[in-house]
Formats: sequence, structure tokens, C-alpha cells
Amino acid sequence: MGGYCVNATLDNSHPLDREALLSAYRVMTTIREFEERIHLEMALGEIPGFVHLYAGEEAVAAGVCCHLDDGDRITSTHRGHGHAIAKGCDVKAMMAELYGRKTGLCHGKGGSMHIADFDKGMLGANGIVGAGAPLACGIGLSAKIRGTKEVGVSFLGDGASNQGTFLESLNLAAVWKLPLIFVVENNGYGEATPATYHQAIDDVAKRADGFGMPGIVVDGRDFFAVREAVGHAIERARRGDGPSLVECKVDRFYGHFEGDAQAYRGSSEVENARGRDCIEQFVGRVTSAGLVELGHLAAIAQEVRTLIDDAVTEAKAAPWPDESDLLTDVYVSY
Amino acid sequence: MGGYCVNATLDNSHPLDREALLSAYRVMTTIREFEERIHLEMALGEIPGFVHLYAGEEAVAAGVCCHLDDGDRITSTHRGHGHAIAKGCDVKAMMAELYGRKTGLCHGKGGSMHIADFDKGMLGANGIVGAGAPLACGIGLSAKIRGTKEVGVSFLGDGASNQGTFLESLNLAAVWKLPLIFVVENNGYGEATPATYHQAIDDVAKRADGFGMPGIVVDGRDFFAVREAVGHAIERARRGDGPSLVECKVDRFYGHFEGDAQAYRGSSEVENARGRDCIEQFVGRVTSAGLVELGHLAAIAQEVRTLIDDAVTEAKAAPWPDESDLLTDVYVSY
Amino acid sequence: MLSIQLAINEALDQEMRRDPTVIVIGEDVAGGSGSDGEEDAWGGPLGVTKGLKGKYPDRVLDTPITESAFIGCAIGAAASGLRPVAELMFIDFLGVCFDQVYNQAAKFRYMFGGKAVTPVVIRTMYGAGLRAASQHSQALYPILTHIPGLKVVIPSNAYDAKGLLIQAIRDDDPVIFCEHKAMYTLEADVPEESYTIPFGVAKTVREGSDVTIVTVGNLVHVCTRAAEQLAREGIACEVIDLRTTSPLDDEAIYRSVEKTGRLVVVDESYPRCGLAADILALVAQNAFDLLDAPPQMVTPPHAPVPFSPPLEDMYLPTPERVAAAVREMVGTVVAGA
Amino acid sequence: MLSIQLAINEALDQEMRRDPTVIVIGEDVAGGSGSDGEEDAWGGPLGVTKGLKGKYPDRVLDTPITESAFIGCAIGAAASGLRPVAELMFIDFLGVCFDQVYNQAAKFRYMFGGKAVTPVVIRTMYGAGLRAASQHSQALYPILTHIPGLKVVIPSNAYDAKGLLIQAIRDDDPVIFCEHKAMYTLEADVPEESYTIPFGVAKTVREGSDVTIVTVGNLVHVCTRAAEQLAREGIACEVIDLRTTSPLDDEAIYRSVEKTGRLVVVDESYPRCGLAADILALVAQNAFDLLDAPPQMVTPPHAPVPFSPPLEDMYLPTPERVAAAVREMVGTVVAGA
Ligand SMILES: Cc1ncc(C[n+]2csc(CCOP(=O)(O)OP(=O)(O)O)c2C)c(N)n1
Ligand SMILES: Cc1ncc(C[n+]2csc(CCOP(=O)(O)OP(=O)(O)O)c2C)c(N)n1
Ligand SMILES: [Mg+2]
Ligand SMILES: [Mg+2]
Repeated sequence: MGGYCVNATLDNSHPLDREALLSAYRVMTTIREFEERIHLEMALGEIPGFVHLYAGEEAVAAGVCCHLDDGDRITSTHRGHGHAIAKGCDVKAMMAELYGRKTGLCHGKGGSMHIADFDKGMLGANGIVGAGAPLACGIGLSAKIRGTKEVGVSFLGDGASNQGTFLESLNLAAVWKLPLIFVVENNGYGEATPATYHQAIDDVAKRADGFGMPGIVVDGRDFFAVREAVGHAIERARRGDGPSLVECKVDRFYGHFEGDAQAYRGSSEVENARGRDCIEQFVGRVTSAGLVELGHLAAIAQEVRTLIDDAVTEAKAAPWPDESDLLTDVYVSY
Repeated sequence: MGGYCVNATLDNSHPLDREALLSAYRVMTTIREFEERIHLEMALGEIPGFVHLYAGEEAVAAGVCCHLDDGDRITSTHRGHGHAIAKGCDVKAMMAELYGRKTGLCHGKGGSMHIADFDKGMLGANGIVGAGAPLACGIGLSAKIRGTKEVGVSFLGDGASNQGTFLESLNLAAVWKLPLIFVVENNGYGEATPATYHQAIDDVAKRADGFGMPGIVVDGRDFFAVREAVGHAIERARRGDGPSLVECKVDRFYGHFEGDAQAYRGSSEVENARGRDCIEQFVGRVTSAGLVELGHLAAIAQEVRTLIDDAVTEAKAAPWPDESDLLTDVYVSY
Repeated sequence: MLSIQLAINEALDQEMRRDPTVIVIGEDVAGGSGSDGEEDAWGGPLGVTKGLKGKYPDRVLDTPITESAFIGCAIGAAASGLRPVAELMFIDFLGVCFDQVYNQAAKFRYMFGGKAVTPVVIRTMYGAGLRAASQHSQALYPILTHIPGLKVVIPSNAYDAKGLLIQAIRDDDPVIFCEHKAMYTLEADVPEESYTIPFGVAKTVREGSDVTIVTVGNLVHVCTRAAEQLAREGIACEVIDLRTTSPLDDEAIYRSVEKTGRLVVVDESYPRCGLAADILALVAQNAFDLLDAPPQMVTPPHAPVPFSPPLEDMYLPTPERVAAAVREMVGTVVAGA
Repeated sequence: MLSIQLAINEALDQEMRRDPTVIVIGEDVAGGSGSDGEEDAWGGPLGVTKGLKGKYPDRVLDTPITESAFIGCAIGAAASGLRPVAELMFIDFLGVCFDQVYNQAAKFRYMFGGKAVTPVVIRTMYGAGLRAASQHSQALYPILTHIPGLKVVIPSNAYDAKGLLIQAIRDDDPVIFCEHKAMYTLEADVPEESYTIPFGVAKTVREGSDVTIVTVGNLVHVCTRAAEQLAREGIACEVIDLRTTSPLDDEAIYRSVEKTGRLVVVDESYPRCGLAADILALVAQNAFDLLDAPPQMVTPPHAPVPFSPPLEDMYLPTPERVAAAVREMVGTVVAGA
């Protein structure tokens, strides 16, 4: 049941229609514009708290979530904006949440690290590295016991892949054959520490073998590769054949958190990463293949920018929570 | 740095002299007699608390600890008597400890699950499954930073090999190249749950690969195989080349704990296990090869039985701790 | 008459029959899945869940030894439509899965703005007295009571165990259900039909007008024995069994202290930032004028639980220690009162 | 004048220079080991350990994100001849390594019959106020104070931070050293030479005869501000900074209450089984007759820490809330006193 393979040969057995391509572009661009804008707003001191940007990793969220319905549930990370947007969370409510407003997706109580929308199957960004993996086992177990075809997806970073919670979850998911995909977003760093230091292997996917599940490595900057590898894993899960681990190699465009000066990164590193931008690659691929016209994409980008502008304007104008909110929702009943 | 191999070809590059053979026999027999006697005493209600017997697994403790000096430190498990004896703990003081007496190795405060003797490099049996592995990383780190040739050994069960603490420790030890050996005693069960249920792989050693260290599987009923495989791993560690995982396949002769009726085990299972008794195998090997005479072994066995008898008699006659002991040693100073 | 063990088993059985989303998971809760003797499997190391696997084969799941993963799994399943009852074998093992309990389950509803519902129950064994030593004898419920978002239940008898566990399973918040390991065979009258006992309602186990004794779990019986002895000496104790420490029925305590003017809190957890301190502080703050004497705590000392039988016996609150505290208090009346 | 951040850095530096067995490990304590910019590495996410790696390259170690393994490793190393200072980045992360702290480090000495010595220090960041939300803002030291075998230190200023940290490193017991994340830039006069401050000795930050305010960490400054305001109103508050919660200088509290007759405990941790309750209970039990009014607790409500700035500001004790509690108390005199 194990097996580990790098650069899986992708058979492109799931070609995309135009609609799907446009939707993928919209998702990725929405994430990018959201993050770029937050980067700006944070520099201006407009957004409180600790914020981690997903810019550069959009093809993973988009390539995974395009397979999922609201009944399929995900667990996310501290770097969760991209997952939330790709999973269908309301962008304006997310922005209001980051601003701490009452109209926020979590009424301002959660902030960036706790974005969640259970109705959309987004079980939460998470401030605790690795904590999503056990929760995702529960998603899979629930789907299985209720006899549905739902699947769970657990997003994690390379840093998280050393955390016991994640490693235990691999075993539990394999033993119970849970319909679950572990998506490791390997951006080469856990905070300031490079993956080359924090683990003694090249590919996290290699660990899958030791737990009895397939492990696949793909280029996470390639939307199509992610989509296809994860698509296979999800089909496998829906068939009842158990979990998979898909490792996506990606780049983090910004610092670990907003405010990180990144002295630990070589000068050309971020530049190189920007040079293999997943969105630009996507645009190049679909336009040169004649699948979609550039103008159409530009129009979507413009719509997205307007959405983000509006989201910021509305968030800033939105009311703060008040004293009556301080003690609500600690319990359902007490 | 990884690699995983089953039934490593053993080159027998470390032949044993007669002295060493007799010593190995004495260690294994002491463990066996200790455990058999405790089994009896517990059935009589003479020993309080939760006790887990090591009988059947003696070749592992003996085959590992014959390589170690007092400066080499081990962490043990809830099934720790064998490790303690092999590491040189005083058998009478151990017995008194099990009886909860003031003369016990831990003054009666620890009992079976907390046998320890820091002077002998035995950092403790442990009531928490998997907890010894991180501590053993500390043994390795200390040896390394102090610039010694000491090594650490972490004993664990197959059940513990699913615990996050163990899996995290594999990574940490590999990353820091700690002089450390993880010895997995795979007796096929975690409590009542068979390894075939609790993990989706045949060999725990397979996991080593995913962390960048060698993983070796040996027959843990074969003292010589254990000794040799672990010997190589320890040499590697002392050379500064980092940790290894050695999995020893063994049999648990008794229930998980004393009192376990073992309905979950097939009727012939324990019988079969007794049929491949590591001590009998050892005796067969060394006598048929003419390395040691049976009579000499019998004499040792007699000495050991006397020792255990005396240990029980003395333990039962020893004083209990008193009120003045209740509050000592919570802190060094407070 | 049913033992606590069987009362818990019955509660689980009835709820699983009633509601197909109720599942039971934990280490050896079936106890030998995949082994040759599966049918006569353990049902937990002390047999509390015995027989459930046979009745609900798909909903009683043994787990690997992997508390973070399976407790987290139960929490994730609770957030995805099930009502899991997870067993943390000993409360002492909380340390390997605590994050999932206090940072995940406990906080979901609040930090997600009220949208999450996480109806998970964690059953766990606590307490000293069985010579199980430092790592298998702790109480530790104060650190769970400390956490907003968790409910903490500690039954003292079979009747309460059944009703409180059914309530826990039907409750929409995460509940920690603490079972004293020395009490499983204790019997009481337990109705066969299913019933619930609301959280946050303490029970007056014994009425009395001289001193209020507040306690929980196994110590209810220790305190009752103390009260019986004291009654023979002419001191009438009111014994209050909290049943749940979160929510806490502090009003019941104030009402009793209003009558008695004296308070002794008896608890098995460590004294610092423990349950006894918690109760004493609330009474001192909110019902100070009702107190006629300094309130007292009877707890173990600030030390781990020792293994040796005589030491462990000295460690725990006993009827004698409780009675002595009461006697001393009755001899004391506050200066200005 | 030195900030708390630099005082801690200096303490680590001086102890590492003095004693080759002192090491510093944790996530990004060097901050970029093996990266291209290693020399100008983080030194912790807030720069507290910055520069140490350059001075002691072999003894300052970045770890993978693996708290159980590296905190356990520090404990195992302490039991094997080193004096490690491990950094648990946020105290909120305790849940993924708690077992190693309370079942291992804390209990070794007792359960091994006095033979173990485990001189480990765990430095960790606590506290709200930085809009870090529910999982990065907790206090949680009550659950560490609860555990026998641990010492818990919470400095309120740079002078104490240095002296207490050096004491922690030289101390032979496991010590949890809690640093409020909102306080790192706070400056004080700090002697350059190395010095220690003993544990279990509270500091009277301000003298006064009307009300005793007991607190710790960052709230010392909140209470001082409240006391200044109250002084203008003619109410003289004595402010006591506990400095360590375990061991606890309860005698200092009783001495002060003897003078003032009134007690307010101000704390940032959750109220149930929290530090404020702990102090109140000890005073109620051991110094009841000294109290002229019901003692009071000023803490956050029983809720997680909210993200939104106005909510978080309402959540925390403020000088206004402390002053209000004092004012109300001064207006109250116990019936019979
Ligand atoms: C249990 C825990 N330990 C440490 C942290 C601090 N922390 C937050 S994010 C992070 C790095 C995570 O790295 P990775 O998993 O690779 O995700 P990335 O940030 O690269 O997306 C760390 C150490 C935390 N939040 N939780
Ligand atoms: C963290 C933790 N979980 C569960 C237990 C209960 N328990 C004690 S021993 C054991 C089985 C351990 O199995 P294994 O590691 O294979 O060791 P073996 O008993 O077979 O020697 C379990 C589940 C424990 N002590 N600690
Ligand atoms: Mg990363
Ligand atoms: Mg085993």
C-alpha cells in the first residue's frame, strides 16, 4: 500500500474545460491580490496581529480545492488565506475578519490565524503547527462512518511535517484507510529555518512509505500538476482505498510573517522565486495553448482588484465588536 | 543517509569470548528468573500496582547493553525490568522497589514503572509510552556537546512506534546526527492490539528511511544477531555518523500486564513463542558449538535463583518508607 | 444495582443505539481488533467498554497508541457531524494530546465566531489509590477546569455516571468525563431507561447545619464517612458533591455556607491552583460575610503521587483527615463574628 | 538602562561564558541555521537570543518544529550533564510537549527516589495584548504552578529578568521562565555584572497601608498605574510582585494583608483554578482573621482571548478595573470587623 514517487508521470487524464480554467485563474488571482493588498495594509499599520502570506503558493490551494465540494472538508494552517479563498470563503468577510470587525467571518474574534467557515467545509486556519492533521483524520472518519463519498484534505508545511501530530496522523489514516489527502506545501522553510536543516531527507513524501500510503512529489508552482496528482489521490480516497500524501514544492514570496526582514534568505532567492510565479506560468500555458484569451484573464483580474478594494473599504468602515460580544460563543450552553 | 534492510547480513565481526558469553547468559537468566518470580508473587497478591513482564525478550536487553558502559545512557519503557538488569541495576534494590520498600532502588516511590539508576546510566522505566525517545535525544546531545564517545539507547515497543514523540525524535536525532540508537522491541502487540492492526507496514524499521537514518530488522530472539546489529549501530554512533534504528522481532511470554487474561491471543500463540525461547536458543548455540559447558551455565542459573530468592526474602523483610519520606525529593531546593 | 463500570457501559450502549452518529474510539476500547480472540476482546483495560464492539462493529474503534491523532480525530469528527466518545485511558496521558483539547476543541466555537459545534466527549480515568505511581494516579482536572470552552464532569456514583454521560454525549460542547479508577465496582440503583442529569447542578449528598464539605468524585464517599463519624460526635456536616466542576454550581455552595457558616473543601488534585483553591477563592470573594471561620482545604501535599502503599495512603485525603479539619474548624470561631 | 530583551540576552550570554554545559535550543533561537544569511540570523522571532549563535556556535541550536522532541531532549540532556535553556516559543504551544514537562522533568527526582537532578530551564513567551488571538495570547502558568516539581518564574522588569534567569540556569530543578511578550522593550537599570535573585521572594513594588494588591509579570505595571491613580484619591495601595509563583512567597502576602486588611489579586490567566484563585484561597485559609473585607480577584473573564482590538482591551485587567475593585473594597468593611 506504500510507494513513493518523485515527479509522478502525469497522464493528464482530467482535461479542463474553459470554465474550469477561468475559475482556477480567478481563485489564484483573488488569493494573490488579497495577499498583496494585505502586505501593503500591514506596512501601513492598518491590520493588527500576526499575519502570514500565501503569495507564491496559489497553485496548490487552487489545484487541490478545485476537486472539492462544500461537503469535503479541509484543515488549514497559520498561512491559511489561500486555502480559505480556494475553498469558497467570502472574501469580504475574510478581509473584515483581518481588520477585527464585527462583520468578519468569525465576528472579529479569530483574525488571520483562525479564519474558518464550517458551511464551506473550511475547518479553520490554525495557529498551532501540525494541529490540523489529527482534525483532518476526523473529517475522514466522519465521512467514512456516515457512508458518504466526502473526502478530507489536510494542508501542512514542510516545517509541520516534523511535528508528531502530523506523523501520527499518517499512521492513523493509513490504518483506518481514511478518505484523506495530506497536502504538504514545501516552501523550503519553517520560519527562518531551511528544510535542508530541519530534516535529513529531500522529500517529505518519502515518509509516506513508512506508514503504508503512497507519497507523491509534484511541482507546486504548476497548477496542472497539482490538480492532476491530487485528483488521482482524491479519486483513490473516494473509492475507499485510503489516504495519500502529496508534496508540492513551492515558493514563499514574502517573509515568514509580515514584518520578517528575511536576512536569512540569499539576495537572489526571492527574485528567482518570483521568476517562476505559478500564476504567470498558468497564464502562459493557457494563453499560448489558445485555451483562453489574455483579455479575458485581464478582465477577471480587474474584477478581482475591485473586489479586494471594496473588501478593504468595507472592512475599514465596518463596526467593531462590542462588550456584548466578549462573552458570547464560549459555549453552546453553560 | 537512509536505507532500510531486513535481516541484515551479519558478518559476525565481533566474536565473543567465553567471559562475554557467560555474562550474557547471566544477564538473560537473571531477567528471566526475576520476571518468573514476580509473575508468581503477583498472583499471590504480594506485589502492588501495575507490572509488565519482559520475559521472552531478554536477548534484546542483553544484546544491546553488553555494548554499553555506565557513561552510556538508556531510556526504557513500562516494560523496563530487563533493561534495568542488563544495564547493571542492583537486582535486590529493584526487587525491594517493586515491593514498595524504603530500601528500593527509588526508595519505594517509583515502583515497577519508574525503576531508574542514573549512576548506572539507566534514566528510567517510563509510564508514558514513547516518552523515552525525546529524553534519549538529550542523552545523545549531551554526549555530543561534551565531546565524549558516549552513546544513548532508546528502547521502545511496536506500539510506541506510532507515537509522535518517537517519530519526532527520529527526525531530531537524524538532523543533529546524534550518537543514539533506537531499539524497537516489536513483540507484535501494543496491549491487546496486534501490530498488524495498529500499523499498515510490516517493519517499523521501514520508517527510518523517511527520516534519513539506517533501519535494520533482526530476530530479537537471537542474542547474537541483536548484539551484532546493535554493535554496528553503536560503532557508527561513536564515530559521529549519527543515529540508527534497530528493530528486534520478539515474543511477549506473558500478558500485557500482570492480570491480563489474554483472550485476544490464539491458543497456540504463546506456546509457539515459548518454543523459540531466546535463552534456550542461546544455550543450544553455545553448548553445541562447544564454547561453554552446560554445567557451567547450570551453576550460573543456580546462583541467579539464589539471588532472586534472597532478593524476595530481603524485600519482604525491608522497612516501608515513613511519613518523613512523603515530602522529600520533590525538589532539590524549594 | 449496577456498578459504575456497567452504568457507563449502559449509557454508551443506549446512546449508540439511539444515535448512529455516536462512536467510541480509543486504545483497546474494543481491545484486540484484528487478533485471534476478537470476540472476547478486552473492552478497555478495565473492561468498561466490553461488548460494545460486538453490538456496533463499525462504530467502536481501537486506535494505535497515538493520543494526539485519535483525540484530534475525535474532535475533527465532532466538527464534521459525529458525536464521538473518545477514551483517553488515563488522564495522566493528557500531556501527549493536550493541544487538541485546549487549543482546538475548547476554542473552536469562540475563535470561529460561534459557527463551530464540537460535540466530543473525552472519557478518562483519574485518581490515586491503586499503587499506580506518579504517572498513572493524577487528578489533573483542575487544568481542564481552567480552560474556557471545556466542560468537566466527575461522577461519584453509578446513577450519576449514567445520567451525566448521556448528558455529555448529547451536549453540544466538548466534555471531559473523569472516572475515578478506584470506583468502577461501586454499585447503586440505576434505572434501565435512559435519563440525563443536567450539568452545573451540585447534589447535596448529606444535609447538616454545622459545616459545609464540598468535594467531588471518589472523595464524596470519603467525606460521607467523615460526616458519619462526626455526626456521632454531634457535628452535623452538609456534604456537597459538585458533579461538574465546569460549569460549577457555586450558588449551591453559597447557599450551604449561608446555613453552616463553615467550609471545608476536599480534593484529590494537587493543591496549588487546584480545585480546592478555586472553590475557596470563590466563596471568599463572593460569600465572605457568610463565613464564621477560616475556610479550609484538605488535599494531598504539593508532591507527585508516591508508589509505596503506606506513602500513597498518607498522601490522599482520608475520612480521618477530613474529620480532623472539621473538628478543628468547629473549635474555631472568627474573632469578630 | 537595558530592555528586558537585552537583559535576558545578557543573562544567557554570561551564563554560557561561565559554564560550558549551558546550551540554548529551540525553534529559530539562532534563526536561520544552514541558510544563506546565517550570520544575521533572527535570534528568535523577536530577537531575544540574537547574537548568541555567533558567540557559541556549537551551543546554540535551532530545532525542527518538534516541541516534544526538543523539550524532551533538553530534559534528557539536563539529566545527562548539561544545563539546557530550551525556548518554547509561545507558552500556548505547551500542549504539544506538556507530557515531557509535567510527567518527565517534574517527576524524575521524586519518583526516582531523589537520585535525579534535572537542571533544565524552559523560557517561554506568554500574555495578551498584541492582537495575537486565542492560540498565541494565553498565560497558562497556573497549570505549571499546579505541578509539583516545577518552579515557575515570571519577571516583571529587566533587572529581575536577568537575576531570575541566572538563578534559573544555576538552579538544579526544572524551571519554567515566563516572559510577557508585550514587555520586551521595557527598560530598567541592570548591572553589567552577573547576579542572582532567589526564588520565592516577592518584591514590594510600592508600599501602602489601605489595600494589598498582589500580581505578577506585566500586570505589575498595570497595578502600579492603578495605585498611582488611587494615591491621588487618598487610597494607599501596597503592590506586591510575586516574581515566582512556585515557590510562592505567601508569607510576604500575609505580612502585607496584616497591615492593610484588604486584598485584591490581579492576574491575566483564566479565572477558574487560576493564580488569583490560588492566592485568594491561601489567604482565606491561612490569614482569614487579617481580612477586613472580602478579598477580590481581577482577571479576564472565563473565555479565550479574542483577536479584535477593542475586545482584547476589554478582556484584560486594566488600571481602571483594578482601581475600581480597590475603590469598591475600601467602601466595604466586613460586617463583624
Ligand atoms: C506547535 C507550534 N510550534 C511552533 C509554532 C511557531 N510557528 C508558526 S509558523 C511556523 C513555521 C511553520 O513552517 P511550515 O510548516 O513549513 O509552514 P510555512 O510557514 O512555511 O507555510 C512556526 C515554527 C507554532 N505556531 N506552533
Ligand atoms: C501515552 C500513553 N498511552 C497509552 C499508555 C497505556 N499503555 C501502556 S503500555 C501500552 C502498550 C505499549 O505497547 P508497546 O509499545 O508495543 O510495548 P509493549 O507493551 O508491547 O512492550 C499502552 C497502550 C501509556 N502508558 N502511555
Ligand atoms: Mg514551510
Ligand atoms: Mg509491543
